[in-house]
Amino acid sequence: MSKTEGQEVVLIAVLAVLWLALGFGTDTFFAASNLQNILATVAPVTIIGIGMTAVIVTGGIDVSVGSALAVVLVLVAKLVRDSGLTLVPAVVAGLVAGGVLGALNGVLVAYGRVHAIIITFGTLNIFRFVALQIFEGKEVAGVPGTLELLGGGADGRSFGIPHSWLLAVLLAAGMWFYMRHAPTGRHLYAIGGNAPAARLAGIRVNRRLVGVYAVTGVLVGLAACCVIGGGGLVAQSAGTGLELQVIAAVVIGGTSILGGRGSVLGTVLGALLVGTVTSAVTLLGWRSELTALFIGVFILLAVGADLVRERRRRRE
Amino acid sequence: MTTTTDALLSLTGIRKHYGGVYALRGVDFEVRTGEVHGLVGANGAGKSTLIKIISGAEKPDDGTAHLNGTQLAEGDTVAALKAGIATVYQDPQLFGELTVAENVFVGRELRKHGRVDWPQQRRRAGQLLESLGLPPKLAARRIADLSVAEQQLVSVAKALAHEARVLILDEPSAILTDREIDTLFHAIRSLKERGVGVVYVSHRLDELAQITDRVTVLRDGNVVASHAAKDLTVRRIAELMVGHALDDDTAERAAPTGEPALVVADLRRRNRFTGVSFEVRPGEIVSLFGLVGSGTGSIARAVHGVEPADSGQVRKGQTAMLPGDRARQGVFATKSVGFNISIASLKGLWLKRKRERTTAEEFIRRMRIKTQGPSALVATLSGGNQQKVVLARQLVERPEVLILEEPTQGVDVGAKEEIHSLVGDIVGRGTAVLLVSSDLPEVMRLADRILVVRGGRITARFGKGAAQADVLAAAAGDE
Amino acid sequence: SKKDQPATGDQARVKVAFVPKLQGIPYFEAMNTGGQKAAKDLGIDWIYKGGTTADPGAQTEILKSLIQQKVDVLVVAPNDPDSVVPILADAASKGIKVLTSDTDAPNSVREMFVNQATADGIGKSVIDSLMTAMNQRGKFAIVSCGQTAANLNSWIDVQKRHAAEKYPDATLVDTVYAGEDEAKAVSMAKDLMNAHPGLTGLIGQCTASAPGVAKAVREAGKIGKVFTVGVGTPNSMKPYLQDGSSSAAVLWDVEQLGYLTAWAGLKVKKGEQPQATSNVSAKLPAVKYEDKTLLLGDPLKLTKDNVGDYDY
Amino acid sequence: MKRLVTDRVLLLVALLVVLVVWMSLLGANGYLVAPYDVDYLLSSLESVVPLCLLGVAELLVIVSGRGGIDLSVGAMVSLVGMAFGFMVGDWHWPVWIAIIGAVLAGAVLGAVNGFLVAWLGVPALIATLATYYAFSSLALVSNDNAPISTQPVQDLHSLTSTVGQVPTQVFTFLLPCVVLAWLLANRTNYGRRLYAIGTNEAAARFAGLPVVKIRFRAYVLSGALSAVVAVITVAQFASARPDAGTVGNGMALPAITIAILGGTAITGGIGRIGGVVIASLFVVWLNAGILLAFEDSRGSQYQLLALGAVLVASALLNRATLTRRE
Ligand SMILES: Nc1ncnc2c1ncn2[C@@H]1O[C@H](COP(=O)(O)OP(=O)(O)OP(=O)(O)O)[C@@H](O)[C@H]1O
Ligand SMILES: Nc1ncnc2c1ncn2[C@@H]1O[C@H](COP(=O)(O)OP(=O)(O)OP(=O)(O)O)[C@@H](O)[C@H]1O
Ligand SMILES: [Mg+2]
Ligand SMILES: [Mg+2]
Repeated sequence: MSKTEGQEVVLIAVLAVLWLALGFGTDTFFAASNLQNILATVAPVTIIGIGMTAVIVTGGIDVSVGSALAVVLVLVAKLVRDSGLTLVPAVVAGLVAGGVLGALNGVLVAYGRVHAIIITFGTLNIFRFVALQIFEGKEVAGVPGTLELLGGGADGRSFGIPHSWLLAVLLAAGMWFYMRHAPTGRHLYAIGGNAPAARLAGIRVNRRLVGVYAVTGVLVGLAACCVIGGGGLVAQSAGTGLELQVIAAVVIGGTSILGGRGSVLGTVLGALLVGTVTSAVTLLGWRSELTALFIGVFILLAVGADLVRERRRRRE
Repeated sequence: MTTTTDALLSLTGIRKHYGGVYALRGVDFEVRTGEVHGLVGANGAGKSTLIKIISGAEKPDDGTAHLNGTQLAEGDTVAALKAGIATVYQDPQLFGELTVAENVFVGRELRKHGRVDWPQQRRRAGQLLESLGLPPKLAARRIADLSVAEQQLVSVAKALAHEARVLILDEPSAILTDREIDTLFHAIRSLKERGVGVVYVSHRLDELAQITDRVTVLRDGNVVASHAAKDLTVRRIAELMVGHALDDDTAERAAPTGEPALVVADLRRRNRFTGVSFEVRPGEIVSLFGLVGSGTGSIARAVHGVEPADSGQVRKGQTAMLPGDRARQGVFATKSVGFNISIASLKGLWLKRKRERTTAEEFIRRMRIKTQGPSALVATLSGGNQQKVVLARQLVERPEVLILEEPTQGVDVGAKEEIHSLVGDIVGRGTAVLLVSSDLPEVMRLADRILVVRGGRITARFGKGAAQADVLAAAAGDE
Repeated sequence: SKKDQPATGDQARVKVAFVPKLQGIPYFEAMNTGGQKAAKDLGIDWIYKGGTTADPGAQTEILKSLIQQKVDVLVVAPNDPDSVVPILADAASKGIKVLTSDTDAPNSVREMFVNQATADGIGKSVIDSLMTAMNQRGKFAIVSCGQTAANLNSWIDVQKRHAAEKYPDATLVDTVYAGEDEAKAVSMAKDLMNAHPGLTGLIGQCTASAPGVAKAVREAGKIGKVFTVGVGTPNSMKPYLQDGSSSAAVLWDVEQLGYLTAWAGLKVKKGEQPQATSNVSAKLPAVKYEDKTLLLGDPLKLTKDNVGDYDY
Repeated sequence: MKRLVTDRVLLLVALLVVLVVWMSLLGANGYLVAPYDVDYLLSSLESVVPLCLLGVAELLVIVSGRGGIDLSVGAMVSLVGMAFGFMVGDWHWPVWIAIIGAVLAGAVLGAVNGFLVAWLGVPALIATLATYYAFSSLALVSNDNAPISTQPVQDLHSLTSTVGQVPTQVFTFLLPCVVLAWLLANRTNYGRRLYAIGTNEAAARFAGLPVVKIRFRAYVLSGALSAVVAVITVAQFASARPDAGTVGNGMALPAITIAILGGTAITGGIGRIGGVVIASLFVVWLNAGILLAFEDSRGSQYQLLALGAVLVASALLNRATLTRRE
């Protein structure tokens, strides 16, 4: 029930200003194809960010999502290309594979009671190894368009909006409702606030932890299906550095990295902001190397806004 | 041990050790229906450990626990809660970012259609707060914005929120003022009438006669006595706790002289305190006394400089402060006793390890700290001994001004005596002491002057020899 | 399992080790295939050992392990030409013959560079192919990969110069870097098309961005309006060449490059100097040698007609 | 025996001995493609130097508490490396002045992190994520994506020649830095205070410690150590590359891994320099051994598995021993 929904308002304002400026500053920002590209590009990060938000709210973190994504990508790509799996079984396979990896993280974090950053640093390496084993030394080329419905092409859109992003928003709404109104969803905040006290209060801490990491894994699986989308190429380096992008989106969205506070809606907006900035740099013809600089600046601005709000609360 | 028929909760032969430390050495303990059972003992006697075993937060090495004749699962807090055992731990187990209402119902939320029933929770929490003397509107506030005392009462409300058959209170009164304690006792009595068994842990021995039916005394992990409360005097209990007879004379000190070592002029902080002015001379103990939330703690912290003030002046000599919350603000738990004692008085570039060791040894001896030595980890010490370590840290430098916030909170009578006499020594050597305490007898005994704080203002000033009742009335306001 | 120890009678078998920029991309795997074929034909041992990331540090550690293994010939495709200079000098000082292949390290002690095609050849070929598709006019952009990749940057220089000289009606509007990441290349290519509505040409500078820009054109539904040419491997480009989202891919016969690399390794070990034109094998009848550089031949232009002839 | 599992440094030393003996035996009996001998181990020290120095940098900031971590070390290596490249390669400064300049530049970058984390109170993970993005971007922009490897930069390689079989930088950079860091952590009052603020910040504040300044300095030190690594990296590769510290997985993740493997508690206040040194030796020698175990490219893949497994296993082992002691 705590009122943390301040960041969303700030983000909406920032996005509105940015979009208006870009709309006036360029001829093409509001072209459907541009907005579609932004949404399709941010969808995987948003989808994973939904899970990451829950993980961070419990006081944890998952830096293995990039490697887990690589595992699911190569697995699903090979199944689709070599075993001719159709859409639904392929997606199910992706979700299950992602879920298994996530659950492994969850079990290690919950029952090992070691800080999540250590465990997931470990599994980051292990999952990458697993992915490389499945790649068998070759990238997966010529993946057919089985998952087109989730991809960035025309088949991947309804009413002009990419399915992958629609899916992300739907899932985010579901997760928001769960974390806001379901008792076990509230428990995630309690665990992030004070895990030993949560145990004493009778909250099934381990179950919840395994749950959030497993859900994050499932979402990684879904994101992988969106990345494969219309097919093409899955390279061995897939997913490298993804964890930082996801964490950046979550943090810009106002979730406290210390746990106990945060919201999924902020994450959706945070990812959108990152996507907008990335796209804007190209639209404006600026050097693409500067994108990272702007993302860094926005992270600081977002956290700065949060700090200022929190200070004001404290003073009241 | 024979289990009497009306025993609600009974423990037999409970043993527990932590490494080489034996916390409990075969304890038998029982609580009857509708009984308030006082559990007392010196620091480290094993009270909290016993309670954690009942609540399932710890697993015993040996022994069994029965509730109404059925054996309780070991080390399972969920099972204990389900069986009707509600526990208020020594440190409040709350969630700072959640509201009071959510904290009260956490883990056992009120539901409607599978969702949290927010209005119902808010209403019920409000009622519970009211029964403990807190304003119901607090239910919507975030825990982090509450004072420690308010938080303590919220923990009690949390324990009362569900139909409990056994209620365990581990030192609930340590940071409460008498007025709040009265409200708390009122709540306990009404539970008692409903047949709930209550375990009540306290170092304030004078409370025991008011509220308990029976008192069990623990010493070094053993039960040394268990009697009806009416058969025991405060003095007798104290003697049982420490194992020897007590003498209670207070040393008279010379009147303070000289220029003030601490001058506070018109100190103000929005919403906390305003117009605070006083001075403390070398060799003088001035006490700030007030009910919970009155602002005494905030004033002390602002004087020390660890919390901000909006305006006003503080002129002081070298100052040290004993913080009020030992676990959070006092000890460096994973570090050694020597580290803890020396950390505030490091000088120059290089660490002087030999000096650190000898200093630590000197204070361990002088303050009779029970520990294996300077290199023992502070976390392995009992609460009272940890408190002495933190106090020692403030004394290494021989500060001109010493601020003490709740110096004997959660400390047993023996250690309390020792700390009081230490404070006497310090003042005798010319240190100016500002004492913030909610323990009125302590204030009456130590202070040369008492400044009563109400609503963030100093509303009355008393000299030595004032009547306890007058001070209390001033703090509570005339009603 | 016990590793094969060189039997005493087998002393003569020459060990040639090749260190790619990174393992697991079809380009270098195809070189490995060619190298293995050559090893069989020439009676040498061929070792292929690469890191999991295209990182000069990881490459150095692998080179070190091969020096420790006392291979006879060390061939490297350096991630950073200058960074391998010291370790190659170290190898040479231990009596190991040193070559570069695919990417040169001109400042190093390498005795020979096996060049797939000159930067000039690749750069011009890419531009010429694109300009044919674009009818010699219009706006185009480059989606490159690593910002610091020396060979890609040298191709970009040639492309800029060549386009300016030979195609005055065409303008290069932007160069962006997508890393070795196909998805990012797709997204950036779409951004470029949005930013420049009149854009009619895209270059995918490496094997990750070549299929990437083609996919972007396909997904944007601009086949026939925006033309792409890239440096891509046959299998990854095949679907795009077939539906026209890619007009052509410029590459070279990578397997033959591997073959030639192994052959060159043996030559250097034997202390022989290749002739100005050598007959290496049936498929490589006339390999030119000049200025310590062995040249595979002209770039190979992959189109929908010949892409089926290659399998990597 | 009990100390072996509870004392991280002892455990690592034991593991290191087992590793070296086992690998040497494998090598001597022909199970490896090349002997795992002293020469090889000594030449591998080249990889220990940057890893260990950055591990120490991470230790300092992690120990400082409040979720301390520095994701930007790799980006600082890139950016300071470029600055160093300019000083030596373009502006022709004398090497010693340039080294001092580079370390100062690193300290300034570290101070940016320190300002954000210690003064403004931005959580370290976020602050350094932001500066990681910013610094790596600036490094690329600084010279138009191109490395600097003019003759003076190439000449720097002499800084990293060998003494006997040992890389010079072990003596000229690693040992002095590690000894200084050890003295700082264990023999100075600053070290004591650093551990104190990491253990319990509120208590430190009540004890009158200048918490902000102490934490700020930890980040400055991290920047300075990254600068030392930048200098070594430029010299070792005879080239200042704008992505030196961020290419592939970058240098930050391995450095954090080493710090944690060395027994640094992510919650702050606990960590030993010795642990980091041994952990970096262990990881580098393990990786070097794995490379010799495979003739083909699989070695690099198994390195990932080994690192991940060692990290998870050691964390769980630590946990298990702590639980038993409680
Ligand atoms: N987690 C622990 N690890 C090691 N020793 C412990 C631990 N918890 C308690 N002890 C030791 O067990 C003994 C009993 O401690 P306990 O907390 O039960 O005492 P207590 O009677 O509640 O004291 P206090 O009045 O100070 O709260 C003490 O000697 C204490 O140091
Ligand atoms: N107007 C207010 N707004 C918000 N919080 C308040 C306000 N007034 C008091 N508080 C809270 O109540 C507490 C007041 O405690 P203070 O130190 O002033 O008195 P105290 O009785 O000594 O309390 P403590 O037991 O914390 O020492 C503060 O911790 C603060 O969080
Ligand atoms: Mg206790
Ligand atoms: Mg108080």
